[in-house]
Amino acid sequence: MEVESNSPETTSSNNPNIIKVNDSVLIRMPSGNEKFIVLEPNTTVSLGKFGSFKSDDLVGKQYGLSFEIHDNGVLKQFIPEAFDVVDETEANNQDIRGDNQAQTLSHEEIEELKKKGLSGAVSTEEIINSITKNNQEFNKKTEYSKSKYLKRKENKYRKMFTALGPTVYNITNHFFNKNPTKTRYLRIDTLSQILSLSNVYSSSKVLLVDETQALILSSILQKIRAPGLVLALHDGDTPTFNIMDHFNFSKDTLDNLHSLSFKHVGKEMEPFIEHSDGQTSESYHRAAKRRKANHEKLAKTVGILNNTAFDSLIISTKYNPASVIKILEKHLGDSRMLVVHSPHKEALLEAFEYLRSSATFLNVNLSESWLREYQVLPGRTHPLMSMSSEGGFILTAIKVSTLVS
Amino acid sequence: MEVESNSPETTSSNNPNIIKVNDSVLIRMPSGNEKFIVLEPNTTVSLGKFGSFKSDDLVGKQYGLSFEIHDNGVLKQFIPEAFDVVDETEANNQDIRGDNQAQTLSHEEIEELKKKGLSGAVSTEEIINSITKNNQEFNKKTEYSKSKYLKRKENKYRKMFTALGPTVYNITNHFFNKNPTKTRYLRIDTLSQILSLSNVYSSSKVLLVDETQALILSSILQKIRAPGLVLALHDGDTPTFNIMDHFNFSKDTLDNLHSLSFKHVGKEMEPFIEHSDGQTSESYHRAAKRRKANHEKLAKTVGILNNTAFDSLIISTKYNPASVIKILEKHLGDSRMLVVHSPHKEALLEAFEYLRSSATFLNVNLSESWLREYQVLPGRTHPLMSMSSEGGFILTAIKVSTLVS
Amino acid sequence: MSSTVIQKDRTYNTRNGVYHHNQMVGLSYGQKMKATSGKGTMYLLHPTPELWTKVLPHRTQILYLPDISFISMWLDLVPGKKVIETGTGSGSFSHSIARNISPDGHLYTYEYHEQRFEKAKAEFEAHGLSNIVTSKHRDVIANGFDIENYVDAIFLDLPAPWEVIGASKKAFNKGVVGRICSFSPCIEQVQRTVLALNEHGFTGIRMYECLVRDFEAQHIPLPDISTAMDGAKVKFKKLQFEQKLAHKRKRLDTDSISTATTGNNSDASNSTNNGSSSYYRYSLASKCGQCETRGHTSYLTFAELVPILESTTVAVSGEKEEEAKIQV
Amino acid sequence: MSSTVIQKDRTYNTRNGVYHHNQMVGLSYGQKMKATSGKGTMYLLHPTPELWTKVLPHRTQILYLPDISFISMWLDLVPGKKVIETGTGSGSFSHSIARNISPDGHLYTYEYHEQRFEKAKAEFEAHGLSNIVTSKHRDVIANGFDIENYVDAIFLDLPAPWEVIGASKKAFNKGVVGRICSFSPCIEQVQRTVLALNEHGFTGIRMYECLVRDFEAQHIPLPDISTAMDGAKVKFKKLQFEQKLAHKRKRLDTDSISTATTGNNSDASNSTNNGSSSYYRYSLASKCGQCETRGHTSYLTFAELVPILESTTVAVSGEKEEEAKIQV
Repeated sequence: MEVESNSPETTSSNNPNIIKVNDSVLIRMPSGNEKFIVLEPNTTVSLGKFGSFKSDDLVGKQYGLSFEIHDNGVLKQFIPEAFDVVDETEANNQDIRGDNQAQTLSHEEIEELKKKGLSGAVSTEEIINSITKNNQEFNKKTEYSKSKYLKRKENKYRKMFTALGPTVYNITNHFFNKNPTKTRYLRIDTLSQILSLSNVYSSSKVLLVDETQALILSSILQKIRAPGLVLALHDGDTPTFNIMDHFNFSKDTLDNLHSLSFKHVGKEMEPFIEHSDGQTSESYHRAAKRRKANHEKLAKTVGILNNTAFDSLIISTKYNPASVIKILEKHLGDSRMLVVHSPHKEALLEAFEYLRSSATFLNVNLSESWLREYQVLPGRTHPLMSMSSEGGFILTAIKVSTLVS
Repeated sequence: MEVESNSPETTSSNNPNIIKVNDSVLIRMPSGNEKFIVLEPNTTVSLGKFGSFKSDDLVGKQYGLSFEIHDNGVLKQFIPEAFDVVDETEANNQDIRGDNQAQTLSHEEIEELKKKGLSGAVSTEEIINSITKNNQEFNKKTEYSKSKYLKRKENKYRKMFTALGPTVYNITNHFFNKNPTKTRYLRIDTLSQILSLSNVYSSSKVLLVDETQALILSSILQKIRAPGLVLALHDGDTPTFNIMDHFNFSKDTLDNLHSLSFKHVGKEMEPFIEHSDGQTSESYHRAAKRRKANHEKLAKTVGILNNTAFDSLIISTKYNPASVIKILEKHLGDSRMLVVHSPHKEALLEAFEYLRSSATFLNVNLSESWLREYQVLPGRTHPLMSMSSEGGFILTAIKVSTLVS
Repeated sequence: MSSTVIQKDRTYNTRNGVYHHNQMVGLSYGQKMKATSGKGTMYLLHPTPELWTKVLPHRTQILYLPDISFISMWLDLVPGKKVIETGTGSGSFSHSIARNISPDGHLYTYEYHEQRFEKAKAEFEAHGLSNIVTSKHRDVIANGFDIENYVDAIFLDLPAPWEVIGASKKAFNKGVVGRICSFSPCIEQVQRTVLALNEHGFTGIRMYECLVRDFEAQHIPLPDISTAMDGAKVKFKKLQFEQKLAHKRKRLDTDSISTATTGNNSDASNSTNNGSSSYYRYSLASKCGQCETRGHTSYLTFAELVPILESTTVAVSGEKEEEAKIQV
Repeated sequence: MSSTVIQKDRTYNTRNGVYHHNQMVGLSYGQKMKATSGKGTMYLLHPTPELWTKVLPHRTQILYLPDISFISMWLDLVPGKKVIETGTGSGSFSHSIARNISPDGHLYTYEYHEQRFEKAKAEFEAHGLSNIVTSKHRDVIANGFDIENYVDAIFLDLPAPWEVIGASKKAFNKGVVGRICSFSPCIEQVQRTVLALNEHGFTGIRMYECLVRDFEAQHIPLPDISTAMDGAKVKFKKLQFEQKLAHKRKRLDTDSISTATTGNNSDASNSTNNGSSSYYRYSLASKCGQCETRGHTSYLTFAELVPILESTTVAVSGEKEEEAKIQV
C-alpha cells in the first residue's frame, strides 16, 4: 500500500478538476446540444427549455458531473445512464407503423405540458407518462422498443445538464461537431496523433503554426511547464487564439506561450529608436515606454525563434505547407519531429514530395485516421449507423543533420 | 410447390457450373496461393508440393469443389472447414515463447517427411503428427491454440486444392491479391459498385474504355445477351484483353463484343480502295479479300460507335479521364449512366469539376469504397488484423438532354 | 427526386410548379421540363434499380448500393440464376436482383408481413417484373420455403436468420455450389447465424462489412507563406464557379499543386496589400462532401453449400464427418 | 531501425558495416555516421516513445500509435495525473504514458507474468523513468490493486478485463471523475466488460475503434486522350526522382491537374510517334503506400466513474438506484 488518503489537491482551489468562478464551462444538454458559458459570479445561467440555475451553485463542483434542475433552480446531482448511446437498431420493430400519426395528444397539449414542466408544476416523469399513455402504438412495441422510446422522450424533456471538463477531448469534439471549419475539421483521433507524433512533453520547446483558432496550441500548452515553451507564429498583426479561453489556463501556463507574426520572420530586428521630437508630456513618455516595452518583447520573441533549436515543429496552415516548412525547417533541432496537418490531402502532397527528396528529413509519412464508435448493448451490438467521414491528414518526418561523421 | 426436380442444365455440357475440357481453371492451394491452369485433355497437372493429377479427372466436376490428391494422383472430394479464416487472435497465448526454436525436428528431417508425403508413402496426418509431437511447446498450448496450430500445419502439408469457378468475384480477388497493377488496383467491392451504378443488364449497349486487361469488360460481357453489346475502345493497334480468357466465354457471348482503336474515333471512315497494280496471284487475292473484310469490320464497328446512343459509358483509363469523357459523352444516351474508375482520386478531380459545371450531367458523385472482413468464431470474433488499404475511386453522373420542353 | 406513374390528365405538383402528365408523354428520358405554372424545371429520368432505391416508399430499413452490389457479386447473380430472397421488405434489393438475373433467371421473394407483401407485389407488377419475380406471402421461419433442390443463391434479411438455415439447405439445387448471404445489423445475429451455418454443413463461411465515402472536389486557395512574411493580408475565400472559369482563362498558376514555390515571391511583394488576385494560388483538392457518412448498415455473412459427389469417400474433420457421409 | 545502449569498446554490427560505440560518443542526435568497415551509413536518433514502439522487443502483442494516442486523450493523460496500467506487456504504452504525465504524475504498471515484469522494469530503469513509473509484479485478477482512492485513470489490457472492474473502482480517487479504458481484440470481451462496467456503476460507456492508413505521393502520367487518337504510342512510366527534378526545371505542365485540357492537342499532334516527353502530362497524385494495412488492433471500451456528492439525493433509473444511494 503506497497511498491511502485522498490526494490533497482535490480540495485545492488550483485543482483543474474543480469548477471555479469565471471558468468557461462547456454545458451538454439532454438534446446532445452543447454550449460554453462563462461562470460569472452571482448570475443566473439559462439553458432555455432545460431550465436555469444560479452560477454560484456550480462553483466548487467537480467537472464532469451531471445535474438535474429542480424547482426554483435547485441543482441536484443526476447519475446518467450507463450507456450514452441511443439504440439505433430497427431490426425488431417489425409491426410498428413507420408514420408519426399515432400520437393522440395535440401539438398544443404537448407544448402546454412542456411549459408546466419548466415552471416545475409537473415533473419530467409525469410529462413522459402523459405522452406515452396517449401514444396508441406504444403498447404494440416490444419491451425493448418501449425502453428506447422512453429514453428518447426523457432526453427531450428532462431538465438536466452535464458540466463537461475543459479537456482537449471535450473541446475538440465540441467544435468538430458544431463548427468544424473553425478547427479545420480536426477530429479528436487526428489531434491525439499529432500530440503523440510531435513528442511534446513538459519541457519541450515547440514551434507552432496553428490556424485552428489555437486548438492545437491549447492542447500542447496544457502539457508544457517552464523552461518548456511554445512559440506560435501567425499571419497579420494579431493571432486568433479564441479557443484557448475555454481551457481556463492559469497565468503560469500562459507565461509559457509566445507569439510572433510572420512579418517578423526572417528579418533583421531593427534597434529601437525613439524620436521624441521634443515632446515631453507625461502621456508621451508613457506611450514611448510602452513602445519600448513592445519592441523589447518583440526582440525577445524574435530571439527565441532565432536562438532555439526547437524540439517540435507543428504546422496546420491555410498557406502552402511546403512553403512554410522551407522557411521554418532550420529552426527545428536535429532528430526532432516535424508534424503537419491539413484537412485536404492534396494540400500535403507537394510537402510530402519535398520532404522525401530532402536530405535533412527521414521517415516521411502521410496518413489519415479513421474512427468509429459502437453501440454495445446486450443482443444489439453494432457500429453506430453514422460516423465522421474525414478527420484530417497528418504528414510527419524526422529532421536529421547534414553533418556526416 | 412450383419446382421439384433438378433443373435440366445441371448435366448439360453448356452448364457454366461444370468444368469442361480446355477451360481455364483457377486453382487455390492450401497455402492460399492460386494459379490458373488450362485444362488440356489427357495431361498431368502439377501443383508442386501439393501433388499432381490427371486433367481429365477434373472435367465434368462442379466448379467450387475441393479435392484431395491421393496415391497415384487419384482425386477424392474434400469438404473444407466451415471457417475459411485462420484465427489471428494472440490474446490467449500468454505463456508461449514467441520464438520458433521449439521444434526439435531438423529442417532436413521435415523435408524428408514432405518428400514421403508427396510419394504417398506417408499420409498428411502422419506428417502433422510427427511435427507436432516433436514441438516442445505444443503441450503448453491451450486446447484452442492446439487446434489452431494443427490447422496451420494441415494447411501447409495437405495435398488438396479447390477448383474455383470463373466468377467475377474469384478472378477480381485473384488479381487484386496477386498482381493489382494489372487490374488497376480494382477491388471486388469497387467493381461490384461499377456494375450496379452503370445499370448494365442483358440487353444493354455499353461503351467501354477498360485498361484493367478486360476485367471490367469481362464482368459486363458476362451479363450481355444479343441484341445487347459491348464496344470497347483501346489505344494502339490491338487491345489488351488478357483476363477475358479466364472466363471461358462461349462464342455466342464473344460475338457481343466489338473493339475499336481510339485512332479511328472522331474520324471520317475512308472508303475501301484496293489498288491491285495488276497483281493477280491467288495469294494476292486472298490478302485483298482479307483487307476488304477487315475494312468492312472496322466500318461496321465505327458505325456502331457513331449510330448508337449507348446505355452506359464506363471508363477506367490511364489517360486523363476528363479528356476521355469530353470525347465520348456525345455517344451516351440521355438519362443514361457515366461511370469512371481510377486508382488515384486526384486523377478524377478535374473530371469531377468538369461534370459538375456541365449542363448535360446530373447527380455527379465521387466515392471510395471500404471493405473489411471479420473472423467470426465463438468467443473470438473480430475484424481481420489486416485489410486492403485502397480499392479504387468511382466517379458517376447521369447524362441528360440539353433540350428543354 | 421522386417517382411517379404517368396517368391521363394528372398533374405532378411541387413547391416550384405544376407539371401536367399529358405533357410528359412523348418526351425523351433525360429531358428537362418546364412547369406549366411556377418557375420550376425538372428532369424526367429513366428508372433504374439505383434511382428506385432513392425514391421507394420505405416500409422497412432498406439495403443500399454498397451492400446490394457486394452481395450480388458474391452470390454471382448473373443471367439465368434462380434466387430466393426473404424478407422482401421494401423491395429495394429485389429490383436489383431482377435486373442482374434477367432475362432467364428467376427471383422468389418471401414476405411474412401481409401489407408489405401486397405493396411489393403491386410494385413488381407496375415495373413489369412479373415474369422475373414471384412474390410470396409466407412465414418461412414457421413453414420453410415451398421450393426444393432448385435455387443457386439465397439472400436472408431477417431478425432471426439462424432459424431458416435448415430450410435454405433444402431449397438449394444439389448439383451446384449453393451460395447464401445473411444481412444482419447486429453482431449477435451474426454469431448465431454462423453457428447455424456450421451445424448445417455450410462451408467457406466469411463475414464482411462494406461502406462508401463520398467526396467533393474544389479549388482551394494555397498561397505561399511569403505573402504573409511580406505583410500582405490574404483572404482565404474559395473560388466560385464563375471565378474559376475566369481564373482558367487567365491561365495563371491555375489548379497547380506546384512544386515550384520558391522564386515566385515577386508577384506578392510587388503587389499592394489589397487582396488582389495575384496573392492567390489555387489548388484542386478534395474533401468529404458531408461531415457525417453512413457508419454501418449491416454485417454480411456468406457461406457455400458444396454438393457431395456420389463416388467419393469424404475426408472431413470432427463434427462434420457424419453430415458429409450422407449422400444426396 | 534498432535500439542500442552505448557501452565502452562495444561495436554495433550490421550487414552493411561495423560501427564503434566509442565513436558515437560526442556525436549529436540526428547525425549521420559512417561505418568503420563496410559501406554503410546510419543515423543516430534521439529515442521517443514512438520510435521505441518500433524497436522494442515484442514480448506480447503491443499497442500502436493510433490506439495509444486516442486512449491517452480520452483518459486525459496530462502532467500530474496518477495512472494504473495492467498488464505492462512489452511496455509500449507505458513509455508514452510516462511522457504525457511527466513531470509530476505517476504510473503504476502491473504485470502478472514474472519474466515480462522483470524485463519491463529493467527497461524503465535504463530509460530513466523510475521516478515516474512504478512497476509491479502482481496478479490483479486474484489480488486486486494495492492502491485505493488515488488514481485518475486506469488502462486495462487483459484477456478477462471484466474480472478487475470491481478492483478498478476501488483504486479511483473518489474526488474526481475516474476514467477507465479497456483494450480488447475480440467483441465478446467487450460485451462482457461492458456488462461488468454497468453492474459496478460506471457511466458514459462508449466503445471505439481507431485505425490509420498511410499514403504515398507520386507523379503519375496523365496524358490527354488526343495522343491516342493521333495514333501516338504513350509509355505510362512513372517519373523517377531525377526526372522529376528535370521536369520541374523545364517548367512544363508539371504537377498540374490542369483543367485546361482542350486546346493543347497541338503538342501531341506535332510530335512524332517516338514517346517524346511532350506526350506526358504529369499529375501529383496519392496512393496507399501498401496494398495491405492494419485492419484491426482492438476495440477500445471507455467509461467514467462519477463521484457521488454527499448532499445530493440522486435520481437514477432501475438497476443503478441502489448503487447510487451509497454515499462515499
